Amino acid sequence: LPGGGAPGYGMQDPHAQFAAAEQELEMITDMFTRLGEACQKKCILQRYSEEDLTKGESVCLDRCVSKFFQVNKEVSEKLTKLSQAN
Amino acid sequence: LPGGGAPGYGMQDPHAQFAAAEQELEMITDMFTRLGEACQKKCILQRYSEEDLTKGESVCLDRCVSKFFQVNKEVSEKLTKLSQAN
Amino acid sequence: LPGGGAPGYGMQDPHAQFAAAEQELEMITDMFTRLGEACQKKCILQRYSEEDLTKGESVCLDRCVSKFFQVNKEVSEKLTKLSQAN
Amino acid sequence: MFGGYQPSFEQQRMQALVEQKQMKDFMRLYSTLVSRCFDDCVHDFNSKVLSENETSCVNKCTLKFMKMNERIGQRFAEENQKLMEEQAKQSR
Amino acid sequence: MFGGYQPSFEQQRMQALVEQKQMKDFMRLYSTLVSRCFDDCVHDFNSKVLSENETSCVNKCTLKFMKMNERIGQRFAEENQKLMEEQAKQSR
Amino acid sequence: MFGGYQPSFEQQRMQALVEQKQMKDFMRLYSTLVSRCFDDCVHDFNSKVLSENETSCVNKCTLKFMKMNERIGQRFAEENQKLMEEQAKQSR
Repeated sequence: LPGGGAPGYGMQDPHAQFAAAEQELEMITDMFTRLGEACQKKCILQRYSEEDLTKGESVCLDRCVSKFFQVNKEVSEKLTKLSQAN
Repeated sequence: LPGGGAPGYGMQDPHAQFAAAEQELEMITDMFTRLGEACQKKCILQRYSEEDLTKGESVCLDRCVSKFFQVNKEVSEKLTKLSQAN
Repeated sequence: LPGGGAPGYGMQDPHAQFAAAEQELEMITDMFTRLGEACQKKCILQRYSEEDLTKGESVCLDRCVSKFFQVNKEVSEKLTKLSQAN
Repeated sequence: MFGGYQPSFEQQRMQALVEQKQMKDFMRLYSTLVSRCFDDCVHDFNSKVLSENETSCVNKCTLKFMKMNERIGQRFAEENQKLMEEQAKQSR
Repeated sequence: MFGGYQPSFEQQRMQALVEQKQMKDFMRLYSTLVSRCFDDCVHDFNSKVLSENETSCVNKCTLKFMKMNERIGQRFAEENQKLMEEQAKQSR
Repeated sequence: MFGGYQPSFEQQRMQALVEQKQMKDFMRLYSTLVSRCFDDCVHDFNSKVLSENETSCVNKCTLKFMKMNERIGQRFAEENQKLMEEQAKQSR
């Protein structure tokens, strides 16, 4: 394991591979957590008068997730353009 | 180290053991951080007119910690019931 | 790697060295994140009517960073004094 | 991909990583849930014991939070799937 | 428990883990403290130097935060102890 | 410093650590940016598609955030540099 015939600590070796996979998982989780916080804030107003999601809350949550992904896409494209301009 | 006679990467091997211990520590720390934030918000109103905790703030903090643990217990029991129902 | 002639897991061995370096990076990053949140809150009021920072916002950000570091210094000195008093 | 390593060994390790991550996510979800329901349901510190109203609020809060989380999780998975398919198409 | 490993070696490693964690917790506490006292005490950006009032506020804020943290820490430890004893009783 | 290890090997490892950290920081920055611009620009859930106004707001928000971040980053680096020089002076 590290050392021996291993190629060092560049992106090729398994340690770096795991680190990269871990970071991608981390990224997705982080996004999911933030999306949850954002959509709860936007959609769950009358919080705990009942234990079920109301029809309105459910529809709002669905649209909220959809719009969150669109914002993600806009930001991603904008940053790509910025990095190409530099 | 991993390899040799080690049993792989299941919960039996030391790597997983450390990971589990680390996560438990992480969990307790996270709870403590959140409790601190919650109880500061609930109890420390007139913040920095003096450097000592007032009697009122101290009593409030004690009750706040107690109630936080009770909420923790309620949530934990509720989730256990839910997972058994499924 | 661990085992062999390595000196165990005290602060002398490379694992602990990396952990310490990682923590210092972590600390600086955490501070930077918090500073960013704090100064955005304090300085960026009229948020997105235009895409450039106004002159006022820019000056405010500069002073905000400066003051944040001063608060950091005050807190650090206070805690040092406290730990010496005990 | 992992020259010199047995795939099965690496796969085991990757799976352990995923399991650790899931456990960590669950714990994060759990502590978010506790602190949110505490924040929203407990306001009275004249007593050190939860009142009936507070307990009832915490229970509803827990259920509502889990249902919200489940619904968001489904939508998130769908949107993430779409996103990956688009990216796969673009990289061809 | 750790077949083939010397316990003392594993214990050392576990202890290093706990120490790292404590250092990390202290750092988190520290940066929370700095950002909170900054948030609550600094409101004027017509100057780049802390005023006397701001400095005094930061000092009180630091002391109050540490005292609050100590008190909560004690109660937390007590409640956590109770919880563990209950769980130990139930698992018997 | 690292008895028995080749410096170059350790340096490689340290560099990998720094690169991982940078990637992690960028990802944190990115998700902060997305959630902040979503929070500040999207308020209407009568439709599941971003309106033109919302899209325009998100674009300005992104640019403003990046500029703010760059400016804060410069000041942060300067102040951090000063701090390190002071600490180096004191430890002599």
